[in-house]
Amino acid sequence: MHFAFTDEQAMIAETAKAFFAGQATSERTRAAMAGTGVDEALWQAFTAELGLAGVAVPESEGGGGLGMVELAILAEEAGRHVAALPLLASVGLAIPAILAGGSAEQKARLLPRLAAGGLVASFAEAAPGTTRSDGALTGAALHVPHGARADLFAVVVGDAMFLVERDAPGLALTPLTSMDQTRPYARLDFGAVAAEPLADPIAALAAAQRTGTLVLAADALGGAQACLDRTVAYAQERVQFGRAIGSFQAVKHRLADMMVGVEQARSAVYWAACAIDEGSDEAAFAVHAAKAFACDTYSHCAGEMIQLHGGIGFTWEHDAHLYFKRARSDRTLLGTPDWHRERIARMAGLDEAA
Amino acid sequence: MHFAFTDEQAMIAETAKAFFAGQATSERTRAAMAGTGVDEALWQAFTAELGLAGVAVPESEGGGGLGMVELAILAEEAGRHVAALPLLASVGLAIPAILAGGSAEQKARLLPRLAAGGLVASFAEAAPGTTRSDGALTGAALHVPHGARADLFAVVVGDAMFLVERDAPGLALTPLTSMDQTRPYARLDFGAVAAEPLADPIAALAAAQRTGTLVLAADALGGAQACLDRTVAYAQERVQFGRAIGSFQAVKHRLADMMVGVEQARSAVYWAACAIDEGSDEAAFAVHAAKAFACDTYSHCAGEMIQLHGGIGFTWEHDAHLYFKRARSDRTLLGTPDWHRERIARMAGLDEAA
Amino acid sequence: MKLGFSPDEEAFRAEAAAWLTAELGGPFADVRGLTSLTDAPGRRRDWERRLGEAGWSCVGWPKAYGGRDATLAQQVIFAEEYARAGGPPRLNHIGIELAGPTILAFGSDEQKARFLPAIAKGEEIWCQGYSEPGAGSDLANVRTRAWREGVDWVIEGQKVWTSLAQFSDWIFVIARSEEGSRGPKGLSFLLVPVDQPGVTVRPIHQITGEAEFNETFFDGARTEAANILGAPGDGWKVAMGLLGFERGVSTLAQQMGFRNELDAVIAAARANGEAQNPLIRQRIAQAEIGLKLMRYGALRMLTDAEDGRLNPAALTYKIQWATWRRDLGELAMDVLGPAGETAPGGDYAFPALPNLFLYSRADTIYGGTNEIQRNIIAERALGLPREPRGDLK
Amino acid sequence: MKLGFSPDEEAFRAEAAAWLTAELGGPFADVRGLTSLTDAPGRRRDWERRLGEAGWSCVGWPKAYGGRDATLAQQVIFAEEYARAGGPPRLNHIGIELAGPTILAFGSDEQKARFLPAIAKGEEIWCQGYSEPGAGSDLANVRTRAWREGVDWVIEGQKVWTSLAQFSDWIFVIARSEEGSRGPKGLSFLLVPVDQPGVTVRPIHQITGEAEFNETFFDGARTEAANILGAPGDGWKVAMGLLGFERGVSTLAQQMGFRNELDAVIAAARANGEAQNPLIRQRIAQAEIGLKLMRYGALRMLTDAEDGRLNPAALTYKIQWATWRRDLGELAMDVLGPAGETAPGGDYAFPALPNLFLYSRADTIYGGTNEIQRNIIAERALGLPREPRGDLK
Repeated sequence: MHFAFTDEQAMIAETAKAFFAGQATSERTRAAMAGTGVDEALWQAFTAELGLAGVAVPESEGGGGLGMVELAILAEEAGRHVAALPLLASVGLAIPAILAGGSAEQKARLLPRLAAGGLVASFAEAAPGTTRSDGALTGAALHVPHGARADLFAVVVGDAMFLVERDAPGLALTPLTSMDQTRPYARLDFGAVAAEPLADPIAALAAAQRTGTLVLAADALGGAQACLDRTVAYAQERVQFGRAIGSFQAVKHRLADMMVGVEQARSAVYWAACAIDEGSDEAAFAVHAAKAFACDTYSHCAGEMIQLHGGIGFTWEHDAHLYFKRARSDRTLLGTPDWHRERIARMAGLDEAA
Repeated sequence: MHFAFTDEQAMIAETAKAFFAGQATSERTRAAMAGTGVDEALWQAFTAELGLAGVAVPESEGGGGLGMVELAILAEEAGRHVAALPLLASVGLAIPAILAGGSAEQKARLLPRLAAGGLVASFAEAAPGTTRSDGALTGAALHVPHGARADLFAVVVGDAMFLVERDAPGLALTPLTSMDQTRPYARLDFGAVAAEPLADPIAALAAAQRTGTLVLAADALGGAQACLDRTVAYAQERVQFGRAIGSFQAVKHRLADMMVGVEQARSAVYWAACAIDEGSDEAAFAVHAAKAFACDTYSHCAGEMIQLHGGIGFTWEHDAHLYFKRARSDRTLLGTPDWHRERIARMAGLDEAA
Repeated sequence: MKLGFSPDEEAFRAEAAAWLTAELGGPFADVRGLTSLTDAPGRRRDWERRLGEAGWSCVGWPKAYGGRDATLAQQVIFAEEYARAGGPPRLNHIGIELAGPTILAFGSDEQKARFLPAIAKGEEIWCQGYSEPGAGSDLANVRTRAWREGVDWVIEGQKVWTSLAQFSDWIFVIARSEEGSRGPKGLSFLLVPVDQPGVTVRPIHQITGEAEFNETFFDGARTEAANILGAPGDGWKVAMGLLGFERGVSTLAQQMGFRNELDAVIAAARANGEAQNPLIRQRIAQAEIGLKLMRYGALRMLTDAEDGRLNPAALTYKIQWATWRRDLGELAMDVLGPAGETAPGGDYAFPALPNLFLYSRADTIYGGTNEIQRNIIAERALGLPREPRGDLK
Repeated sequence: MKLGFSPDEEAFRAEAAAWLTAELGGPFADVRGLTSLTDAPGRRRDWERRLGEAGWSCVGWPKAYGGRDATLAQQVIFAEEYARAGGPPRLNHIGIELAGPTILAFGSDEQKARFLPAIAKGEEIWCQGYSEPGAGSDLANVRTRAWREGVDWVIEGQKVWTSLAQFSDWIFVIARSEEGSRGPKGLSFLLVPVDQPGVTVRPIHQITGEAEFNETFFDGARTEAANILGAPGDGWKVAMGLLGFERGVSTLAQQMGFRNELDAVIAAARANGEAQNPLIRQRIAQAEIGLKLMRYGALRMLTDAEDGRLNPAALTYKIQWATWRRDLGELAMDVLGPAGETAPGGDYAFPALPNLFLYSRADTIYGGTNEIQRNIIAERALGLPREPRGDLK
């Protein structure tokens, strides 16, 4: 029992911190927001140069051979800087799906390119009514994260999962104007599109949901921490009524409450990551807890960030809205906090006989 | 449209304020708490001397001929002093039941004595399984407010309502040690007890629920206001860190939030009272709203009262716990805030087709 | 205590409803049902003039200044009927709710005669110059300067969050008129024409993608010496009086807008099934309750004001509605799910409910943040000690 | 990062479990499963001695002072097994968690040798004399005085909220030892025997009907000159150090108690059908989450402390558990309904869950109110400016 980073993990955290702080600047993120929500240079550096997209892919599959703790570290730092990367879509969802549910051939064909970043994938839950016949999908997926940038889609239809290529005939891709421009949605319409089944869709779906949920929770943790840090810094320098606003007790107490939340979110995220890595019985519970708690904390902290900044926090030019909108996106994707709590209620035995 | 007290109502409010402030002292209330939860001298003064128990009973039935606004005024002031009176049981529940659902003979026989206070009644919801045959009740009622002091019970069994006398053979009355000692519960066990049916049980039940709920909401309003007022006074005089604690911004903001709640509760209670008196379409909605909002506000304010008083607020000798416990009782009786909100959700058309 | 209306009042209602229905069903059908504060400003200016012409602009004001001396009940009725008829947001709401009442309270007879009828007739639109960059909610920290030069006041400085300045004819400005003065002393309350070379209005882009607010720059701006409310140096007193003005009967019209927003949330919840989610049901019920309590709270305050009593509960209204609306925005998004996070067009411009989610974050900030409101409640209504100013020790 | 335990650690677990099961299933079966802090004090004193005898009392302390130099993982395991075996609340928890660590940090070698083994052996029970009537959370406002008289310190004054004083042998007292000193200056940290004519302990009745806390009066109480921690006048520094001590591994045992309370709420909800109420389900899930996050938060802080890092997140623990438990009390009552508002006997003494509802209101007050905790977090962890003291301006 040693609930702290190993030396190697601490080094990865340092590297990630420096990387995102240096490169995921507000200017570059805003430039990416005007397009597909991907800072291509950042993605290139993250994947091809540093090899971080495959951090949790086994070395035998061309990845870094590390685990969920390391992935959570990266997602936390990306979240701290609201980085414009397809981290959730490609690294959090598509890679784990293919890794867990792909055939040996599919893995060999796709994982190295996904890990190297040359291929970007996303994950799409098909809308009700979507069907497959003769190997082709007909229907739609309404909200596909980073869908307009993805080259490949892992599409869930009921209990099955399929790979669909962006260029496949019959696929219509509509970028959607999205509140969170760092992770914009696209709509996919399948008009009898060729779809390649994954070998083990049940395993693929479980891995994608678990890893994607963890990535969102870690993103929320990093975002909430940034909201706290930036608001503390502002409260220390901003003078109102002749005093730094951070000297007003009501402001102090609200910042303290943010920290209470953020520190719990931190425990939650790394507990969940470590529990998955160790194959603990608690892993499923921990992932639900991390998502529910970290996303609630992020929503709260991002709202407080705007409020405690006053008018400036409500302007487009200030970064507060990037966090506020990403907090909403983190919250909505892969199950709201209420949904995850309901899952925990079931695990707590509430449905057993008295 | 004139949403303020008439001169007569203002006079009643002044009278009630002075009456409870002068007589419903902490000492007398605590003496009553050790017994049946009734300050008999206060009840005597309230009923026989001032005739206030029959305030909303028509003059033709021996009452004051006024309405719900006046009753709410009395309940608010009683709540402000956590007065040990069977106001809910006898005035809020039993009298309206008999008034609305009693036969002419029942009304003539009972209302004058109930209004004069010589007869105290309560209201009992029979537990599931309670039955009536050959004019006699068999079963139980588990939590009857001020049951140990009542001479008469209006007992609801399904859609029917019956009058049961305290001295009736077969009635076993067990006083229950109750958290709120100003309104203690008793348990009734009916062993083939003679039960006299009310003429119109549907009307009786509706009137009792509506009036009783309003009385609880008004009690909660008065209690919440007292929690605010007493905590403000304490914050002005109590010095910590060399300053009155009421000068600390976090304390100020929390007291301000209490006031925001109390003022909304005040609007809610008198809106509901006035809507009943005017036969407004909104009356049912307003009563649900008043109960839900005022009881939530009271719970919040009573909790804040203890917290902002610090250690002293947690002692038996300080009155904070009288409010805290009565807030809980107000909240539980006649439907929790959640229950009343669910009723409002139905009224808001949530179950209509899209 | 009485919540219903008398037959005379109902007759007034019929008259108002008939006029409003005729206008908004006829010549002004194009502005009927608008909800944005910034849409169709030209036509909404016409609409202000039409209201003024017919004496329906400021019904509670004295007849002498263009009102119709309406009783409170009549004002309430008019607000209800205005909303029911789909009347658009009032372009001149700052003039009607803030500038007008302040001039009524602090202006000379000449000033009242000069400015009030022009507001009531819809001829002059107003905005407010209070907040400054770096000063935020702290009115005493004003750095905009003003000094006398011949027959004029000259103004130098910058205001921010000047809502609707782009459509306005006049702006009221708090400026430091005594050199070297600090804090609340030495401020003056000036009425300044917007359309002059010394005034520049620059829009501020908000998190919604819109630009409703502005920065307003004063660079040698001028106004006549007479255009000061109160004496030179008394600006703080006037400004504090203004902050104390409740928005009056217009709150009821505002609430009709809130009603529409809540109805839209309910409709969305019914459409996508969230209406059957017990957690959502609780929150919708709480919103229903909050909306009613705003209405009846406003009626209490207005009744007291009509009777000549100042009810300190009025100080709680801003925080109530702002917080209610912010909560509604979150509820709307929770109801809508991911669909709420996308917009139909290519521009970054969201439909009403997602826009509410974003916009309502400003509600708890502008016009006095929730924090300032809590200070005001604690100090003025509860009598708690003032927060010590750091610079006045 | 590692959450599991090694085979060696599991061997330690087996050893601890075997000993605990044998004792609590055998000679100490009568104290097994106790939850009240005040029940069976005599037998719980015996139990402290038994733990000390076998070296299981303060497993993380140095062997030289009666501990067993256990690693963090071993301490965690012992806490888990202690709870699993139904060990009662530690009668000497103030000695073990507060007095002992403070003496370890600030005491001389003589003081360590004199006091620590007696705590570890369960021979001397401690309580704390911090709060005073009128001073509350404000340690700097202490009015209890102490002065030297010959070979003794003499103490005059009054402390309040001295939990367990009725069972204690020693009390540590913050007293003003420099006449005329103000605020945090001139305080001394004294170790005082309770059983002497100059010390009177009087119980305080609480809103639960119980009397766990006390007022303690010092009327010419004496202690030897050597019984001061730190130098005379350094009491503030020592006291602040003490406030900084996290409760350490004992938090995990505390959490096992919370687990039992939450299980009781779940059982009640299943029994009366509230477990199917979606609103209650959400709140139970939130409690489940909060409990786990306390556990893993504690493991993070303890790991950091073992590695020699002070994690400021440790400052958030008090507010977490106190608020969690207060929320659980409200949840319990909402689950129980009116049945929760009645007690089975004639005395005003409630079963565990209603008692939790009442008692937990004290959790957010004693040992530093939630408000004081937020100040501490804001100032020490976030580096925000200190709140100005009124009397030190």
